[in-house]
Amino acid sequence: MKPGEVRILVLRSAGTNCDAETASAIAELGARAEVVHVNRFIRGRRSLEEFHGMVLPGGFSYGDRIRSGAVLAKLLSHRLRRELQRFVDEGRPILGICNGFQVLVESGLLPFGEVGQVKLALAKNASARFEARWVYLLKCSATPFTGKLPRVSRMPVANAEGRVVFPPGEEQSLLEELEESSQIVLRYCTREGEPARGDYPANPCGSFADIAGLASPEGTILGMMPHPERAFYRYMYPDWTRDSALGMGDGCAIFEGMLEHILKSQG
Amino acid sequence: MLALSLEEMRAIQRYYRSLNREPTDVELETFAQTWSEHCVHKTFKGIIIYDGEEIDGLLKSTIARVTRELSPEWCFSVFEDNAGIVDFEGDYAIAFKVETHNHPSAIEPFGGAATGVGGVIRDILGVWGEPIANTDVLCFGELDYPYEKLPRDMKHPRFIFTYVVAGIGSYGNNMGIPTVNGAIFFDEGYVGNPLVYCGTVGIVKKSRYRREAKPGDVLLLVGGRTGRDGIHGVTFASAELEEGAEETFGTAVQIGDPIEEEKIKRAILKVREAELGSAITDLGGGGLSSAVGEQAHRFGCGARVHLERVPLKYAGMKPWEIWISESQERMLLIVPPSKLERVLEIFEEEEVEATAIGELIPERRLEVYYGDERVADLSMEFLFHGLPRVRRAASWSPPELSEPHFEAGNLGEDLHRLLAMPNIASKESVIRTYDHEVKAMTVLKPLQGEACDGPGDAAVLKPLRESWRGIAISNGLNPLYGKIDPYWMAASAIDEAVRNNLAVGGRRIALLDNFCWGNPEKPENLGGLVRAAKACYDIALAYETPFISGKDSLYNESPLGAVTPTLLISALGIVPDVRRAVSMDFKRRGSCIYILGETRPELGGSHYYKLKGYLGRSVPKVEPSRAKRTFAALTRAIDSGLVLACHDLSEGGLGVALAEMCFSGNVGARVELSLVPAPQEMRADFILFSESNSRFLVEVHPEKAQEFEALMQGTSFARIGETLGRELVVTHNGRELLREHIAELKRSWQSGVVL
Amino acid sequence: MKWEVRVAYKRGVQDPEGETTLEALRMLGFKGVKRVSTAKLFVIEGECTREEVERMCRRLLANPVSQDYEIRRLAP
Amino acid sequence: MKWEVRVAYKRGVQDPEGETTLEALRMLGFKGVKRVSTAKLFVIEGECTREEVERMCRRLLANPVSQDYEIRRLAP
Ligand SMILES: Nc1ncnc2c1ncn2[C@@H]1O[C@H](COP(=O)(O)OP(=O)(O)O)[C@@H](O)[C@H]1O
Ligand SMILES: [Mg+2]
Repeated sequence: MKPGEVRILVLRSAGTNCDAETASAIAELGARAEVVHVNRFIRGRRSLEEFHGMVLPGGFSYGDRIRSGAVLAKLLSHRLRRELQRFVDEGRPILGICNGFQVLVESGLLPFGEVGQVKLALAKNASARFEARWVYLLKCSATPFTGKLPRVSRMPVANAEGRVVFPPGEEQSLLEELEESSQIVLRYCTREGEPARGDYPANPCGSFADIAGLASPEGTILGMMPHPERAFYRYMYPDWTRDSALGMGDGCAIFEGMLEHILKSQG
Repeated sequence: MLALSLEEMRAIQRYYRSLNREPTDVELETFAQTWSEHCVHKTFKGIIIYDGEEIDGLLKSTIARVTRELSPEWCFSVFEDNAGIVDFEGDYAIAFKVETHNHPSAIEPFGGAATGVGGVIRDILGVWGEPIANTDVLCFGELDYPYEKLPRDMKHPRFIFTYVVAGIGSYGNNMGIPTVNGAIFFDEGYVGNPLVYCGTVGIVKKSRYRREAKPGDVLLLVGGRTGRDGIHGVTFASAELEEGAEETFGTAVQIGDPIEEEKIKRAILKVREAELGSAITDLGGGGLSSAVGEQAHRFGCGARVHLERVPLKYAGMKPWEIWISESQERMLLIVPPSKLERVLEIFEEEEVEATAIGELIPERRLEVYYGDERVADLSMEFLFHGLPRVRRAASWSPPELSEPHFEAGNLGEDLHRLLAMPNIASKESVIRTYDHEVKAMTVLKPLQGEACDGPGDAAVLKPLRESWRGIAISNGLNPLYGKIDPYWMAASAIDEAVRNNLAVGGRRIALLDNFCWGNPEKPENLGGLVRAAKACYDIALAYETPFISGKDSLYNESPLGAVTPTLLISALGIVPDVRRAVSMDFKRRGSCIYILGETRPELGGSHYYKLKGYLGRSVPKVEPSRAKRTFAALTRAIDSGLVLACHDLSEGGLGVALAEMCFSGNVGARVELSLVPAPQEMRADFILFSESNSRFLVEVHPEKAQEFEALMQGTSFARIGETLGRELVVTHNGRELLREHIAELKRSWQSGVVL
Repeated sequence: MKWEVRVAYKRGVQDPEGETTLEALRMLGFKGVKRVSTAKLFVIEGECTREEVERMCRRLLANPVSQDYEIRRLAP
Repeated sequence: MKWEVRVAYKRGVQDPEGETTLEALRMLGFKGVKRVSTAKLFVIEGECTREEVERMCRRLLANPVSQDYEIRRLAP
């Protein structure tokens, strides 16, 4: 298979708003990205079968009303359950960015890849605010998405509900379980790569255990609060004027990893 | 309830006498809307007698005249559409519009600000533009204003500030449009009259820009449903506590639904790409009544509308209510009948309601039906040309002011206190609640520097994937100078907007003006307005920066009096290659620091005087010929890659600008004040804090110093110091006046405004 | 003392969250639902009189122009 | 029928909005306030039984990990 034959779905709904730049990041890498409204699938006009991978981009699906990502997630798990479970079970990669991460959590796809089984929450940021800022990320395990990502990378977050919450009372056991299966992929850290330890604003959302990104046990589903498509080129960085190297940014690696994984698994 | 003057009433009376019938309620409301200050800018288009001089149309003879006289070939559409449009690259053009939403924001700050953003975004959609960035400039009373002094039912500046910011963030963030530039200004004059300026920039494809409707074309109302929103909102504010009035009055306040507008945007862009529409406009003030009338007028025809077809939020609305409702998130598309079906499909796909409510007709009449009943039948001619022109007197005399006398104090302490003054202090706590990089186009962000927290002069966007060409967006606002002389306030605002733009590498600058003033029927208010407009003409013409759009909001009065007269100038420049854009943070140690421009003892209205409790009278002036030489030289230096950092000098002057460059770059500096070019002998503290216009600080690599100086020949400039260490040190004739650690300066600056 | 303050948009003022919730419930198959509206609750504990809670509402928690508020005492 | 659903963060899950409101109230001079917590209310009207409302909560209105819900009948 050639890179140009890889077809990635960028799924949108009312209120999705990072679809264009996300699709464009994928297209820059030579794959085919198509932005399709979820209604097309619900009405049976299109099928998830057509795609090798899926990205749930950022935005405010359905206005983030009730809870961020909740409405789209429930719609997916109610109306597209089988199709979606098959997509997952066949190991086709799914990347959820920001609102997409929220959708993955609210649909049960994260952390265990089971549609309908909600095991986590992304709650209001500890600051009670929308937080638009660049963060440092520590890579804690390698998944298909993060193979090429440096140990410490930079990307921006922009969300109001990005605080990862574990079930009260079960925090430690679940954390151990996820760590053991290498599902904790990205953690907020300092510039030097030290864990943020909950400190604001290094951990801008107040996420439990500094979690910024989580994967399914197989590593084929990744949800992350930071926006790789906004760190795709160096000129997108807030301080690029301080050095002259203008090339690819850290976010590029996430999409590259996803495409390479597809190419490899499709033979 | 109808805001018509006696003379206007008489003109209407004559019209109906000639028809030999009584007006209907729908017709009267149509006049009230179409002839309102908001819709026709009576003051700006009327006749003004200013100190014996007769001004026949202030807009035409000042602001629009700049553009007419310059007539740049790169202006695609000016003063005609809902937004000004200038060429960008190839088929692409950029649209820019700034509006105010002051009164609604004073009453319901969250909803008022949110719908302000929503409204100006629709102005861009209304020129077939794709919105790509927002700006917001906000003016509030001081946050520590005593509660006891507030009139009953007036909201505290802190309440308004908090919820206005939330409203702006909410609308922009939800729609996925980055808020990239803005300003916040605090002054007592805004306690009763907060100002909320919302701006949107969009991309237009010239080949897809359609304005060619003709009789037979269908009027398609798209978007949210129509309710009583915004109907006679003014009456409502005083009736809030009436029992059982909720259905009627609760509706004057609007919250806005950005998701609905996002869907409308998608559908409209699809219609644009498929070239299915023949015209488009937004529904703003006056609702359907102004939108339908203005479109028919524009295409030299008439219109027939069936109000019973308009989808309503609830039953029981009267025809005139439907006709003038200002419900948000609605647009009017005009579509040839042959394309209607495909357009309807597109809207259905995006889950947006779209309803054909009438059509354009060849007769120049406005016919409105409700079922079988004809509820209005008006001659377009009279509706658009029957309005008697207003004639107003204006006068202005300089306020009695004097220059203060005081001794300089501890300049280090003064610098710290200046940095913490709310108008100068960091606005980071606000900026971080706005998504400023969604769309991944924001190349120079509002916060810059080593720790990404320095105050940028202008935002730079890279709107096209396939091109390095960019745009720079900046603003200028100097209400304090207006208390001395509105002429120099306007001149300074233009200078500030322009120099902010140039500082990052912008050029070929287009301007927008937004006036917020008190009642223009008071001659002294109008006199100030005339002076400001005259400065707009003089300075913009000299700078060769045409106005492409603007707006005025008059009658900003509250129980505490008139608003501080305020002119916002917004600037849109071109950056030929965004990789050459310049940020304001010092980049390295051992660089040369240059000051460009002349420093004069003009501290009237400065923040240094304000800090000391004075206003003064020596307001900063603008010398266009001198300034233009500086501007041109700076642009050459940026293009030659000689400029490591550049920052404009504004509130707090040299001292504040230096401190900001230092702590943003995490590099100290040492500067000698006697080297600063000044036409006359000045006190050290005045050199340090004067707010003279047209000045910049520039960082240059020592190896490039000679080349830089060669480029600057013929301008006023000087090398005043170098970057080093972690302290800011200022000397005067060798004597040390100030030595402050940059981290502490930053702390003061970051303490001033907390959301 | 413990007070409960309930803040909701006045009738006639848009409640987009209520509308979306209604739509979402119907999409999930709850066809019987006819109307959804939303409100916010604040539970306030401390030494404060009803008058003070009133003032909190007017100064911060609600905007009397667009929102109604209701104060209820939960515990002495 | 008319139901009221109250959704709040579980005990042990931080309620940032409550905390910010507390701070803001104290800044405004209400020194007596000791604690503020927040919740969201949905008022649901239509043909639906308590079981259905329960299902709405589990399916959509509340996140089982971070939030609790309470259902109250307002009108028959
Ligand atoms: N004070 C002003 N200065 C400059 N341009 C103005 C001013 N008032 C109106 N205009 C221009 O006239 C055109 C029509 O304005 P207006 O009717 O206010 O537009 P809108 O429908 O968006 O409110 C626009 O291009 C606007 O920029
Ligand atoms: Mg308009």
